[in-house]
Amino acid sequence: MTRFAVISFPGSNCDDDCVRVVNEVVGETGYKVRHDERTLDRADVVLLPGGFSFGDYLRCGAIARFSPIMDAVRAFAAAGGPVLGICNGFQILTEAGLLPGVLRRNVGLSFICEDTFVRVEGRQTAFTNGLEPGSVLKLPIAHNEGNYFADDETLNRLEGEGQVVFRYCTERGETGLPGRPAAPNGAARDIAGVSNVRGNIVGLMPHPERCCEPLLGGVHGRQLFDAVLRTIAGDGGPL
Amino acid sequence: MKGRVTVSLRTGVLDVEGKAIGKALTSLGFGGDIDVRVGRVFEIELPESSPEVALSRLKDMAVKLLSNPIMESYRLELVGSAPGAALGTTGT
Amino acid sequence: MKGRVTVSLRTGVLDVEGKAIGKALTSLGFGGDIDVRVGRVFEIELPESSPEVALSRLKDMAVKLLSNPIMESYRLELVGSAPGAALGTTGT
Amino acid sequence: MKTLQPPYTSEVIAAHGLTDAEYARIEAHLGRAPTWPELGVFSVLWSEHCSYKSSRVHLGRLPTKGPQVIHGPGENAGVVDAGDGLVLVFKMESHNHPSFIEPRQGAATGVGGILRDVFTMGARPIALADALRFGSPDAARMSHLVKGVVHGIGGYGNCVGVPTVTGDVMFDPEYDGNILVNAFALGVARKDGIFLGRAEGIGNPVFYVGSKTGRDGIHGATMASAEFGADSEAKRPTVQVGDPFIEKLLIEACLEVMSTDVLVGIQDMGAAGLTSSSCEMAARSGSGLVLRLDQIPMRETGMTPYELLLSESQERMLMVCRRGEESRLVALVARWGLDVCEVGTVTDTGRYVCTWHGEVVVDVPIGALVDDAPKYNRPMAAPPPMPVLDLDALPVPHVGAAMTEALLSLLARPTIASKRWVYRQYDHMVRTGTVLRPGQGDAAVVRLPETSRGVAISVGCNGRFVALDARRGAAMAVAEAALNVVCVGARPLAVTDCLNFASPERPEVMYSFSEAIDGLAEACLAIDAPIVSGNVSFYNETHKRGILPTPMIGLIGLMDDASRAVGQAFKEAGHEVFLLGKGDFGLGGSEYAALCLGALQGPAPSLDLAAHRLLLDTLLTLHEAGLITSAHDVSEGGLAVCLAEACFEFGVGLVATVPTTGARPDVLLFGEGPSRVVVSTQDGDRLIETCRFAGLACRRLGLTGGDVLSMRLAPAGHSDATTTLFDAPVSRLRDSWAEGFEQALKGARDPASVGPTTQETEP
Ligand SMILES: Nc1ncnc2c1ncn2[C@@H]1O[C@H](COP(=O)(O)OP(=O)(O)O)[C@@H](O)[C@H]1O
Ligand SMILES: [Mg+2]
Repeated sequence: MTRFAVISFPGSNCDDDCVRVVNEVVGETGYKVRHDERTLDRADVVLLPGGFSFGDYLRCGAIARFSPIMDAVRAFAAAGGPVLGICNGFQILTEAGLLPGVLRRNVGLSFICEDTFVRVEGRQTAFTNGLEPGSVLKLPIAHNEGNYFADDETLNRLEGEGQVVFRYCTERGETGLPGRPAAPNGAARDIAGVSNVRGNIVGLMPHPERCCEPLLGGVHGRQLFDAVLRTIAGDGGPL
Repeated sequence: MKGRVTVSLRTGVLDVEGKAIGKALTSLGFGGDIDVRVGRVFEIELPESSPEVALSRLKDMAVKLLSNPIMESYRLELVGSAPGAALGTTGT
Repeated sequence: MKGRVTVSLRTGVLDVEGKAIGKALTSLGFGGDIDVRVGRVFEIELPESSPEVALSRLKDMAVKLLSNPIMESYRLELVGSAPGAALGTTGT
Repeated sequence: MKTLQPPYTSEVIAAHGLTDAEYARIEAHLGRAPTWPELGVFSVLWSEHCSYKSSRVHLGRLPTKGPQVIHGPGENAGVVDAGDGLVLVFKMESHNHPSFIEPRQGAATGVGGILRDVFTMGARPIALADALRFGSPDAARMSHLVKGVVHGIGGYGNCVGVPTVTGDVMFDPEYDGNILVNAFALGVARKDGIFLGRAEGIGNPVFYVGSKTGRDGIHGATMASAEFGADSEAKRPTVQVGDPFIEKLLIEACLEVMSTDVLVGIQDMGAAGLTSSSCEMAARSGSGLVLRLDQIPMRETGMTPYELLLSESQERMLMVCRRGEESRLVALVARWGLDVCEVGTVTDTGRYVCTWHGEVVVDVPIGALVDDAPKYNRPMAAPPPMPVLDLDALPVPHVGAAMTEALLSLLARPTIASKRWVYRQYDHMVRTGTVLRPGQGDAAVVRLPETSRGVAISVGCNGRFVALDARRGAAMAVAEAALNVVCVGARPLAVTDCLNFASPERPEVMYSFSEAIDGLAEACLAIDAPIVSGNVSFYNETHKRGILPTPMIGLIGLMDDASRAVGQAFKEAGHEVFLLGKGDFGLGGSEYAALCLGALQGPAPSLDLAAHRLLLDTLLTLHEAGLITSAHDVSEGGLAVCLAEACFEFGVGLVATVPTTGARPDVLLFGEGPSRVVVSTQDGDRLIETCRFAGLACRRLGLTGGDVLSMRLAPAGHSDATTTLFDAPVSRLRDSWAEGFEQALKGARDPASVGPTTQETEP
């Protein structure tokens, strides 16, 4: 059984969802690891879930990055372990410097909860291993700060290195339609998710765990979980 | 010229953000029980005019839009010139 | 003593909120095309010490927690004493 | 607030919301004048909000019993059996006045409060809903209020991580001076894991858990019971601020503590804060309490006993711990980084005693505070009859283009338009249990955790019908909520209410309140769904102008298989569409009349509860047989709007033919009334058969398909020519509906451009 450690900050509110999906839908072992612990308890995969880690009244994730468990996450990632930050988890990874850029407030200045379409981009990462480049996934978002930002130099480098993992797009996979940005939150170059250079750390704003069952209106999120299982099994991928 | 409006919570109003930041600073080793109050600053380009006119314009903005009198008070300053009592006023 | 950290967006970074407020001011009749930049101020109670020590403490807080250099810069002041260059520093 | 000594002036007494007679009763109870903190304690516990002094004589007529009921009204929230050893805990509450003063914090703390009512019973909150009533969008401050309220609800629920899965928003100028913000929360617990607000076990320690106490909302409870007037400005500094992050910690900490055996009882500090929570706990157990006020964690310096007792600081709980388990409790709570400290002891004196650094500052019999609170049978008088709509004075839009225009205007009305702008700001998917999201079905459906079953939720009430006929209108609110729940395929289980009315001191208001109670009772009995929790909010008026009486309903239902939940939209081409039921309908109280006349005129349509029950039962039978592919009840905007809404989600059109009944086309299309549903099916014959067998009226309207919605009158007499009432691309209708809400907030819609002026445009 592949062990998924789900990091639980006091204000995480998608930690239970991630654990449940891993255990009941994906059929592997999911368990919570509290923010104040120091070891990951034999994790194969680390998930940083959505929520409001420490209330996030300051920048999202700014306080969470100092949690004791983050040292263990850092070490795990440095050893090549697959780490996925979802929504708040993505914000924490950028604040922690494990991923480039930062997530700013949505351009419309309001929270957005809705389905979006994202296109699989870039190189294969631990969580997109085996996914068809250019394929379109329907994944829901729910955030107030998902507006990906980095300076142009960084953005160019990310694109050059294939570190842009997901881009918001239309249902048919289009981006950059004139006058109609695909990103609902103003994200630079429609970026919905990025990875580190090595490809074992991925962060994205949409919530794959919310769409792994037909009952909840979609199953595309399941693909990220299946991808990392392939990665763990040594079936291609960046590890 | 430039004006600055600083809006902060009135004393007594719970500052959830300040409280969270104070706690975080403590856990980062900056000492125990750190009192933090958080406010917002608006830096606004104003048309050239006398300080009095500029300040009254700024005050108008603070009252009508930038602050919520139920919970917040504001402080006005003209930037560039030395800030302080002479060119600033406060209100609720 | 008290310190003040003002965090604002770096020049060149689009200030969406400032834009929205500028628009709102325009619609309230304050004139067209008003440039507004929004920042946050943290007023922090500090243990008594020399201004140098206090400022370096404040800087530490600003760098570690209160600002994110990718998009923000900060300004430090000690309150009560006359603010300004002598006792304040800025950074990113 | 200064500490005053008796004797108190009439102004001081009045400022506490007490009449001179009530004050005299206090002195009689005590045998002396109350101390200053005692006066504060009486003022909040005897306020309308806490004591239900004007409503108690009527509330007893509500049906509250049933085999499914585990705890009815009287506890923090109602508890009903959901089978499989699970119970559902739910309640609705108002935060109208605070939201009018500070919309964002007012609405946010409303959500916080209703969540605490639910998890204080040991239940994990799984869903929120919000029922909102606003004035005309272009009334003063209104768009600010709408934005603030929605922002506040979203900001709180999103952070706490409880999905806001449905709601209801209506606009009417009668709410201009007094908006309604009613929040509903639903939680789930194990049947043996329910906790009650009891202070039992002499000598057991009382603990305070959560945020520190500040001067927030002092007099909030009395404020909520006082009407607005010129001095409401002066009441402003009492705004409470919510901290959803702390609430999230409280939920986790409390549920963790409740999974052990250290607790005897637990209660949140809601309105009237520490005072009401502690007194209610002791009153329910017939015990007494000693509280050491100086031990309370304080946020500010110089706080007085009076302030500590009356503060409405948010995110605080009171726990009675089993003696000997103190250190376990403290350790469990401290792990979540929350303040926890012992502040008192349970006694057997029947008295409420508070000390301040060893000195007794409050010593009153708890019975006097709670059970002997004033109870009034206030005078009632039927209001003068409402004006009756004169159809002849209302120009009929010509069929065709003008009728399309009328429909477009109606679809753009913020009451009818898409509420996406609202629910997009709410995380409605967190907890991975939302099966039918806002906008998808007539009711929301969430998965009952750890089962494959579903819970359906519907909230609402059309205050116009209540204003026209309180009894009928209130019954219609229950009937519609039940129908919504049945439309998605669930069986109604139980009801919560939030009764929003104007001043009970006006006889016509009290009369409508009493009538509404009877209407609720009749309807709940007819559908076998008892009322298990609720809330009364009086004094919803400004300068003597009352709101539309609005007994808001929150109804939950259960379904065996959540994956069979049915939405409101036509799924694909080729399904047959039927209108089920033949409820009464007309333009009285309709949105169309509001659009054209801007004034409320009657009569309200009549409601036949037996016929309604038949509709519900038959619809459930059809669901069980798998015959329904979509179901949407006919409500605001009438049949035309109902059909249009069913076309939107999947962009599937319909050509509908309605019989020529002689009714005016505008009545036919836009008339409103209960007990009608539009369904689609893949097996029309079996549907007809089932309805015929049940004795339910069932009329075939047409076949789904195409990208146009069109309604025609069936040929009259011998002619075979149909008359087209209107004919419009679904996309055009949808644009108007999709943008209406935001347009209304922006004020971009020119009021002069809507309404029956379209008459002139017809050739
Ligand atoms: N305040 C709200 N919060 C969340 N969802 C809402 C709110 N108001 C309306 N909705 C959603 O919008 C949809 C349409 O609402 P409404 O116009 O009242 O529907 P109907 O026409 O079925 O009565 C519903 O699914 C409802 O859940
Ligand atoms: Mg409805």
